[in-house]
Amino acid sequence: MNGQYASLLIAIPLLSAFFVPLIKGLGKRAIKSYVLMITAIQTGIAAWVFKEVYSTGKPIIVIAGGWKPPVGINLYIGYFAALFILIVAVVSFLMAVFNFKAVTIEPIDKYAMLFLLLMLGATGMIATGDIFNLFVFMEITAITAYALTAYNKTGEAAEASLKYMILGGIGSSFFLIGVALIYGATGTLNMAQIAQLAGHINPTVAQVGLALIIFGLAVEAELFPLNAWAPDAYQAAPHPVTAMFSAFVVKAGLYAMARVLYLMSSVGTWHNVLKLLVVMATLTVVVAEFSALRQRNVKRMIAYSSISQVGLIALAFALGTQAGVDAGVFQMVNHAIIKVLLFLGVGYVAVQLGGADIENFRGLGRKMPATAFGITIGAMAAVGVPLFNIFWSKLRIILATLQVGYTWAAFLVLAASVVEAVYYFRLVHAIWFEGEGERVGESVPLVIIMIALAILVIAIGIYPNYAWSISQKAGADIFNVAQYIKNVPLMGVGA
Amino acid sequence: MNCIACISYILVGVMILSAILAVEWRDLLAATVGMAAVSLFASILFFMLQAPDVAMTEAAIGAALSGAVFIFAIKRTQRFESEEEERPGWWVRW
Amino acid sequence: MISVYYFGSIALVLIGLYGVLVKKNVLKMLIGLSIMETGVNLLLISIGYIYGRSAPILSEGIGPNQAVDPIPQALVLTAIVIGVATTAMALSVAIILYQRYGTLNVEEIRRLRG
Amino acid sequence: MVSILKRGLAIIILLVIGYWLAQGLSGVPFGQDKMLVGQYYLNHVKQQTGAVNAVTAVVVNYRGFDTLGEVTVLFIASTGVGALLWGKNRKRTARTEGSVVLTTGTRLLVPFVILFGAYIFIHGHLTPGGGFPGGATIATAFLLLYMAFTMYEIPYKAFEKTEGIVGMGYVVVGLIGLAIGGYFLFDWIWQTWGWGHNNIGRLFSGGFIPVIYTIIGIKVGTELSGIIDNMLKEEVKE
Repeated sequence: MNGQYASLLIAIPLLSAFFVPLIKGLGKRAIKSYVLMITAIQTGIAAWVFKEVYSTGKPIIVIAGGWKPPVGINLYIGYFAALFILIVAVVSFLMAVFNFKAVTIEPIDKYAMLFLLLMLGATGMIATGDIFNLFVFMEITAITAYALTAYNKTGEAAEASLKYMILGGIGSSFFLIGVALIYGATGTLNMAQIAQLAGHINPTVAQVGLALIIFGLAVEAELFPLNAWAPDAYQAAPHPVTAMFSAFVVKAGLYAMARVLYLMSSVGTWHNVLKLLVVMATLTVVVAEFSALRQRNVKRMIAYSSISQVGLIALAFALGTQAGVDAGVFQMVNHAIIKVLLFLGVGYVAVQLGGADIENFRGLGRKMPATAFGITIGAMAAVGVPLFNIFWSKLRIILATLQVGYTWAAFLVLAASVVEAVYYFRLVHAIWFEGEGERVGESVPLVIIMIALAILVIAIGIYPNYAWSISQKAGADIFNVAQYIKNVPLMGVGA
Repeated sequence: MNCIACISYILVGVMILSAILAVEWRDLLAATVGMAAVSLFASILFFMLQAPDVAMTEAAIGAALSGAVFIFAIKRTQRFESEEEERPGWWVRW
Repeated sequence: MISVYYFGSIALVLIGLYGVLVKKNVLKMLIGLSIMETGVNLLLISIGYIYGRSAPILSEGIGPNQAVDPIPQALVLTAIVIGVATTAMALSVAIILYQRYGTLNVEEIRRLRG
Repeated sequence: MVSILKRGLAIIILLVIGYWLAQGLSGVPFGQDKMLVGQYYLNHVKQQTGAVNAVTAVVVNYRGFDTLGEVTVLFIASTGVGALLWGKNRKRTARTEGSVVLTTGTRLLVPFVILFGAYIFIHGHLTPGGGFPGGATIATAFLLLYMAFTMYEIPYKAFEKTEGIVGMGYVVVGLIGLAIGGYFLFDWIWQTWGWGHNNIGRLFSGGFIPVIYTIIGIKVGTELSGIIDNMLKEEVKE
């Protein structure tokens, strides 16, 4: 098949989201099944793209409208994008299963549309090869996320959504100013061409533009001064949406940040921006872990833990070395798996027992043993116990940090991990050794999903080489800008 | 300095003034009108910068519709910022 | 010496940012955001402007070398629509907030803590 | 006092940001020719797309992917507003009928306003304007109706369906391009079929630009009027 058919990754979710108003009379179950079907199709296409990219070793360049870049817009589906599009699709599929249990608030048809478009936005952000197109997809993701955060229509949900919106609005304005500066300096919007020209432009303009773009993306990527929205939104959003936020929305922001950062790596003032990012990322880790320590609501606690691990990924990307980027990608994959597992488990408990407060988790081992098992595996993995997957990626990130010479950052991250261990083991203790309870029925499909994810966690933990080799390829895709420029068939306008 | 430049200076000045007023006015309805005025002046500036498409879009969407949507939201909430939260700023007092 | 258009757009961005950071009324913050977006749009268009050239509509008498840059104009068209979409979403959230809390003051709307 | 301090601090921070931005902007001189890709567009727009208005060609044809995303953003906004302000039994609560001038004027003007909107979006490839202002103009017509008559409601169910169908139409046009020309959003009317090549500057030219702009115009019009409708209706307790 022709590589251009990869544009179906964008077309199918759009088409099906636009189709939802026509079938809204069929009832809730029908709409949820429809979403499940579409996400399954998306997973199929994503799997095909993944296989194609990894077997041929060549990226798929989708050229929209037949205009060669930089005249037209292109999608660049390389190793990284293929991997993450697959993760986005699979997570959406799993959460579409979870939708049957977790979402009961009307209007379901609108929820279905927003759900599909959130998937679309993240896919587009990861795949695009044009900096303004990145902005458009970022806005698609962000506006869907605002709507889904407020979807429960409680006061808390609206409050969280408003916080997110205000930060996101400032961020997107700054991003656009950055794009304007870079456009003014280079005369192009295509990422590959910007990378080509980056060495020749005025370093002040490049520095200001890059800093503005990073600032704008930091809202999506939940870095320290701009992540005030994140715990609130995670807590207030519907449970499947929370898992999606943690598994791929934030990843899309991080990836976009890393991509733009490394595109500009030939700019003279690049290292100043890197230093700033290292400080921001380390602060994110530390602040989030200490905030997590005093949470009573388990969903919020895991949200903070998610933010801290995202900070870890950002730290890895900000090192500016090949080893750091590879480790960051590995951590992204592992983090996506365990956060889906954790948020699925916690969300399911919240649905069954009415709330995610820590009280509901006492005696969970007796009430819902399978879910409790899943949460326990996720918690152990998140802490970084050896033989679970996060252990390897955390180790590699810390080693990469030490290599570059940021000893203080490595030390702070390790200290934060100790804090993380404290609250996760408190949770595990509450689950298995406190309280009493009757058996509550557990849904079979969700238990199967949780067990499968737990097996995946342990499998990567025991045998990390395969996942690590994939991550290395994906990391090289981000880090090796010269290869990126070579892969995009620029038609030689101007330069 | 020819006359076109004078016009642009005046327009930018008035635009900034209405932006300040839109942010400072306590009556939200008036502030919305100020915001729409900013959009309108910006749209004239777009026209002077040889962007007629953008000027039309800004006038139709930025000034008219987004102002209307703001007014509907004000109608469903409250019109004034509440008393204790706002004291006159140090550079604009009235 | 900075151009008057650049000055105006930076001023709009800063005034809008001031509104968002300092004001406590939700609608006022949204007005600030909206002004900021207008400022950004003006900045983009002024970057695309070229002295002495006319609008990029290539009808009689206007050749390819007599028109201003069309790309920023296309970008701004997109940005304006995105701006109004964000504003509409934000306002409906503000309406829900008012229904649940009875106020629009962000200092009083603080149930989520931690 | 505290508030004044806070304001002062904010203003100082803002001035720092402003200075920083100005420094960045000083490297991007105003009014100079900085075009690279833009010049390519201007040189080739007539032969390659058949549109006279270069902005329209860039929006719909060269960077059509952005526009697809933009239409999606508006769709999300309308969906999101609908989802957030959802209620089982919602009615309009306006009580004051419009004045005689407003009602008479509205009755007279609405068809013409809609016609004008349609004119704007159909002629997008020739004159300034296009789908977005055209659609907004159409929405203004419905806004007028809402303001003039307290009982007026748009047929929102039909509008929702139209929105969906028209949006699908856009994607389908793109997919036809994928099937015929091998690229998503390929301009098959102009480049494969070659319609209107000797018609540049008149209405029947521009490839699929008029088609797409009609789609966008209808979509924007219905979506914006849907947003207005949702904002104006409130939950009524019987």
